[in-house]
Amino acid sequence: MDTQLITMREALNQAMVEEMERDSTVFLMGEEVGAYNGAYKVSQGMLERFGPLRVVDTPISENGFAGLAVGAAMTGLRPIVEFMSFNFALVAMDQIVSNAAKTLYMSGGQFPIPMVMRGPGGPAARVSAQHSNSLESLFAYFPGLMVVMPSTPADAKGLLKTAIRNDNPIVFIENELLYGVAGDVPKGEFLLPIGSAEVKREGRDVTVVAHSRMNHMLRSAEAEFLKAGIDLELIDPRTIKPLYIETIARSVRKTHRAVIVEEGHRFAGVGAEIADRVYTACFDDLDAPVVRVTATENPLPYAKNLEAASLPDVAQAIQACKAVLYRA
Amino acid sequence: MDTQLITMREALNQAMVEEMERDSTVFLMGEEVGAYNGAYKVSQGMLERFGPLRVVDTPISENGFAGLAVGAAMTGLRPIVEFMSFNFALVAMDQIVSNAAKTLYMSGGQFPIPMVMRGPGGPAARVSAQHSNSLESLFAYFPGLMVVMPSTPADAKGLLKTAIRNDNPIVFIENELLYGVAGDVPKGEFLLPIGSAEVKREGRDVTVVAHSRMNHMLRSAEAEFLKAGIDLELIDPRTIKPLYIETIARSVRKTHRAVIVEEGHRFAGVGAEIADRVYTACFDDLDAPVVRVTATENPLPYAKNLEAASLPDVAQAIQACKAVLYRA
Amino acid sequence: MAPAAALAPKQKVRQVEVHPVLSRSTLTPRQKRVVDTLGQEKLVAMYRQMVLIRSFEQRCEQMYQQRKIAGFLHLYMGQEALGVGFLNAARPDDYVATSYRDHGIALARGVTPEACMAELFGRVDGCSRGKGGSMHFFSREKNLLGGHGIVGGQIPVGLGAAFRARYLGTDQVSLVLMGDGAVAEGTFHECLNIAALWKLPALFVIENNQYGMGTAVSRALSVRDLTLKAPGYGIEGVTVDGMNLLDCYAVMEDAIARRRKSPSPILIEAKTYRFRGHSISDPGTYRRKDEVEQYQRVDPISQIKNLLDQLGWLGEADAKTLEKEVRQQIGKAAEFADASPEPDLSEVSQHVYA
Amino acid sequence: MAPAAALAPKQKVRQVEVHPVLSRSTLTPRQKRVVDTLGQEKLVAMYRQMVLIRSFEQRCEQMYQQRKIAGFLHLYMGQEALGVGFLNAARPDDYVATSYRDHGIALARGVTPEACMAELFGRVDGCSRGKGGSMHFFSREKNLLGGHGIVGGQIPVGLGAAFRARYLGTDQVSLVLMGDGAVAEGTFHECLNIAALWKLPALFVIENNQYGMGTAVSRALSVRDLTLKAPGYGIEGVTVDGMNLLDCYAVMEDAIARRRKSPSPILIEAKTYRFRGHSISDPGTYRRKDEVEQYQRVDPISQIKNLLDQLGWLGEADAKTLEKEVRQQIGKAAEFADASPEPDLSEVSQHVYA
Ligand SMILES: Cc1ncc(C[n+]2csc(CCOP(=O)(O)OP(=O)(O)O)c2C)c(N)n1
Ligand SMILES: Cc1ncc(C[n+]2csc(CCOP(=O)(O)OP(=O)(O)O)c2C)c(N)n1
Ligand SMILES: [Mg+2]
Ligand SMILES: [Mg+2]
Repeated sequence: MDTQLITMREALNQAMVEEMERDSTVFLMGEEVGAYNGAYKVSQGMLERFGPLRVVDTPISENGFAGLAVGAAMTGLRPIVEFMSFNFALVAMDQIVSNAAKTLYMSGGQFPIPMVMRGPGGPAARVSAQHSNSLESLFAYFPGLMVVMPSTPADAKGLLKTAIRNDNPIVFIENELLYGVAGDVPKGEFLLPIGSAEVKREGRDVTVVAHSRMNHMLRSAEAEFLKAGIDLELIDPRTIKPLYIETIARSVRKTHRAVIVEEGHRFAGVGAEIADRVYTACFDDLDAPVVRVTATENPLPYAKNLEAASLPDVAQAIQACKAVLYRA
Repeated sequence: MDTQLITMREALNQAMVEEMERDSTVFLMGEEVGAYNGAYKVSQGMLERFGPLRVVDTPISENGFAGLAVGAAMTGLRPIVEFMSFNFALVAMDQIVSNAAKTLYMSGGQFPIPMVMRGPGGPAARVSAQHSNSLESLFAYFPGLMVVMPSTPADAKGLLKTAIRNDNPIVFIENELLYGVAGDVPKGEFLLPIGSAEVKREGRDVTVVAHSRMNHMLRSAEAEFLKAGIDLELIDPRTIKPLYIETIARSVRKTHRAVIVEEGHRFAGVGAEIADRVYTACFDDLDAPVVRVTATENPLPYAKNLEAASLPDVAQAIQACKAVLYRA
Repeated sequence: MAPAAALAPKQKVRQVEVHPVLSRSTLTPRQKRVVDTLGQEKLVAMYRQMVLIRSFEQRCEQMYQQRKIAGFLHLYMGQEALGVGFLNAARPDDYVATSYRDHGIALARGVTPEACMAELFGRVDGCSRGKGGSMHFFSREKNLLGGHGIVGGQIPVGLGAAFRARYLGTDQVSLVLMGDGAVAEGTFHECLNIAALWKLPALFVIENNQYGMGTAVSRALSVRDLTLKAPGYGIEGVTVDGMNLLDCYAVMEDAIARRRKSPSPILIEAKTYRFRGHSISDPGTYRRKDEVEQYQRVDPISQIKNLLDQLGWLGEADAKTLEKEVRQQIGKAAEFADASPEPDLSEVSQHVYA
Repeated sequence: MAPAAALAPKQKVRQVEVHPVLSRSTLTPRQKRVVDTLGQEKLVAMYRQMVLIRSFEQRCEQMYQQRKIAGFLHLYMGQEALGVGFLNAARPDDYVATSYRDHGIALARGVTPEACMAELFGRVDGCSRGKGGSMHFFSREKNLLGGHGIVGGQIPVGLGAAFRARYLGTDQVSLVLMGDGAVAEGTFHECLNIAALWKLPALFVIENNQYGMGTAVSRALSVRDLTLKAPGYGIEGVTVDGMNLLDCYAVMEDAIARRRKSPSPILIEAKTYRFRGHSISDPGTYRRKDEVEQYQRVDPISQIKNLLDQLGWLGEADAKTLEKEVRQQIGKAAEFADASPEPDLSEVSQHVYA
């Protein structure tokens, strides 16, 4: 397939542009998405291309415009809502949960909500407690929502295009620190199914499951793992919900060991669900309890040393692998 | 200890009344808590007793008054915020997460938030999708919050009194269907530590962990379990966060089997966290994978038969026990 | 401690709004115009709708006692003129979103009593296949966007339909109904600002029935005249007698007509009253008997009944017949609902995802 | 498809607000009164505060380039008159809550430049022990309730402090500052209603610097005069020239004085302008150079500087000395911050729970 080397930012932009070219009912709405070209420039050039009716700058009223998008979706449009960051989706939580997630069901199937909510999630760099939430487990908890979190430009394009064509409300969580990361991305039409995990690196020793920036971080740390004598098999669920556990289970049946790395908090995080499913699917195959590497149990502090101490890193992942390998 | 036979509703009322008598900075605020004596009559008689300044009827502005309470707590008061139901806390999610949970940390320890947010959570009877959320896992996810969920009148009184004296923001989730349930409750001063699970029934065969209404349901089904030949050990975590895992682990080391029953959804629910901790603490003691009994993965439907099919019941719990006992 | 001084004004016996009773001899020019434009057939049809709603709600009360209906049940008695007057001024292809107090709105919108009653019984022929219940009536065919249980939650949804009209360049409008209590929610503010800023054809209707549950408006909102909020958004605000069918129709008819030509929002406050408690489980003891009676004296239905009689458009006898017909219709609806099966158990997992 | 017609008005070269420049000869009676009541010492002190804020922010820009400061950094240049004027009219025991654009507010409130700079450096001697950063300045000692990163999130918190005053029967007031963009959030509406309903001593201040990030107010709010919202809550609304120290002080002084006697909220819109981009990473290209220049001509600091000169209260030479002193003070603050240690690693898990 004909590919191009572009950043995650460009891949996301391409996905939106292609889908808006393809379907005139698709529009983008959010704070600063238009004239400003996006707080993180993901919507670069889109206002110019599609005009102010399809690339809509909103006031700072998240609950209002998220719900507006639900109503637009109920009446035949296909909104893409950009949250400048998902931290601000907390203000819109009610419309996302009470309406976006439940309307199809409450209406007995009459009103699908073809709607994508996207934007950066997770900690960025030194932006402190209120701007560093990882909220994927919250959204994934609610039946009716799907949660997608790509870690490569190609996955980002393929999954976002699919998400925009999907008839369900989809929470599409990007990562600010990955926007600038480049990778080979197929040109033009390229769709990835929602609910397909991918083995990003094959290995024999231990199955490591990580999504979004954590997967990128571990992918880039291959050498360190080898140096530590660990031949890891790295899996990216890519979509948190639906979670395709089979890819993970197959790997664990091979390695007999599993480590889950996530940037969010531990309590009832995505990793807790993955661990539960791994144990259930591979109870007799596991040679060691699953080890979870997560953020520490505190709001993210600003101080450089405290922030670093709060977030999972490669060293901790390697430690965890050693632990399940009983080498620690 | 001198006890009285009262309902959960009365126990909660007593806890609030006693603490408000004890400390004039404690006040109750919420929709219909005053003149109406509470939508579920939990605050019966309190307006008359304490006056409109300490029992405050609010407009329907959850994010506004939840945040108001945070500000009041920062400046020396000890608010009790009643959410008419926790479904409406979704509208206040931002103030709960961004401010109540994080302010102490963000301020470097300068501003504790002694605040209790209470009200009924979980499905009631036929109130459909938007009024039946179990949100404990969402709140428990965030460091800074504590989550308490009593299943008996005595626990309700002892834990609510402690919560009101505690200097942290505490999410205290009651259950509408338990308000009328009566039990023996110590008179007067009675405090239960936050973070102490309790074995509600001792047994040899299998450890069953359940909170809130699910614990009550199973407690009342002892006969059915015995009839099924199951001698269950029933544990109520009582506080979801902090979660006192030792009580559960000790039991699992004895029974070698664990079943977790919760009324909420499965994905990253509280049970996922409990399971993860049980596996980690008791990996070599478990004779079978932990089985989770949860609500089905759909918004709660109104139709009687569909609602029943969506929620966990005794039969499913017994099935789960048989499964971990390899009797199924 | 400071003295326990009340924060909000105490709930005293409320000044009852003045609702002049309709009578042929005292019709205002506007009311005359409405009578003429509607004509006998349409006006009687609208009267029939009001009677239908009233009888439907009465039947709901019985059915609830008989446990055929469960959960929350919020009745519409007293507010019929509002639902019928406003919705009849709209076109079938316009959109409507409302709160959980949605029976009257759905019926006025043309959803059949059969589908409504079946929904309340939790049966598969219900307007939401029995999955929504009383608070969540939906109808794609009638452009009814629900039926929302979260106070203020329907406002952004209704706004979305107005956005769609603007986006596609149609002349449709969106009726966004809410209770007085919803005015205190942030969504009210966010949506009025967006609608005004983008000139969206959203008609925001406050069904001011004087109470949000047990709380009188004066204890929930800092202004008595809710249209005072309109200038804060630079939009038009109108107050209307919600007990008066003709006025409700006139106001909405005019408001919509102007917006078909050039879209923009409007805030309409309709002063009305609910004759029952907040929900079936609420005795409504916070309202004095004489207050309720004063409003019953301006019952929206008897007002029109009298007028029709005075106009010679519907005499005593015909009125009786009409009521009888409606009662029968409701009876049939209840039978239909009873006969309708529960949804198949497989539906538990259907409609979670499209 | 409909033509891609703009929804909101296009962002054209904005009508610059008229900000008459202060001059001794043209002082209004109100300004005269302020000058007299403040007197030389206090007025010079307030001028010094403004200069301190300006120099502090300039140093921040350098420190950010040198990577001593990281994360988001929102500067206060241009808005000094507002912070200094308003806060000096309040008592130390009053409460203040603001947004992430909080450096100027903290300094005007008396938080030391040392504590502020140390916070920005992420050091343990910072006003939030280095845990909050630029957006989250807190001070229990100064009754500064933050420093909030969620737009509109500080409004309920500030309201809570006003509630406390009412609850305890004290005569304290609460200053609740927000940007123009925050006016579109639901919290604004919910809190103004509650404050008005309960007569809470909350002074809601809109720092209208004409933009929310890259969005001109005209593209975010449907009315140009934001005090138009006050009548919708039945409260007082006042507009003030936010580039003018004397007017800001006068308005707040009067507003507070009246509320100490009988509590009630007020909505104050201060028209101001930020001289820099939204945050350090924003070039601010959405604003035309001449627009920025027009506001620089009414720089709040030079206005007072000139006035003090005309009054003979601070001549050229003294002014130079003052500026030099301030620069030294800031230098010391930076050295202090540099010398302050990072928080001990054990602090990661401290202050999560009390
Ligand atoms: C966000 C939210 N808060 C609280 C409730 C509980 N509740 C249901 S109806 C109601 C009163 C609403 O009154 P109003 O808006 O006047 O509508 P009415 O019932 O009078 O038609 C309340 C508080 C809710 N459903 N949603
Ligand atoms: C709820 C929420 N939405 C969006 C943002 C991102 N954001 C940060 S500042 C800002 C603009 C705010 O403008 P304004 O209120 O005028 O304050 P100013 O920056 O001009 O002082 C936005 C959109 C946020 N922090 N919180
Ligand atoms: Mg009402
Ligand atoms: Mg601004």
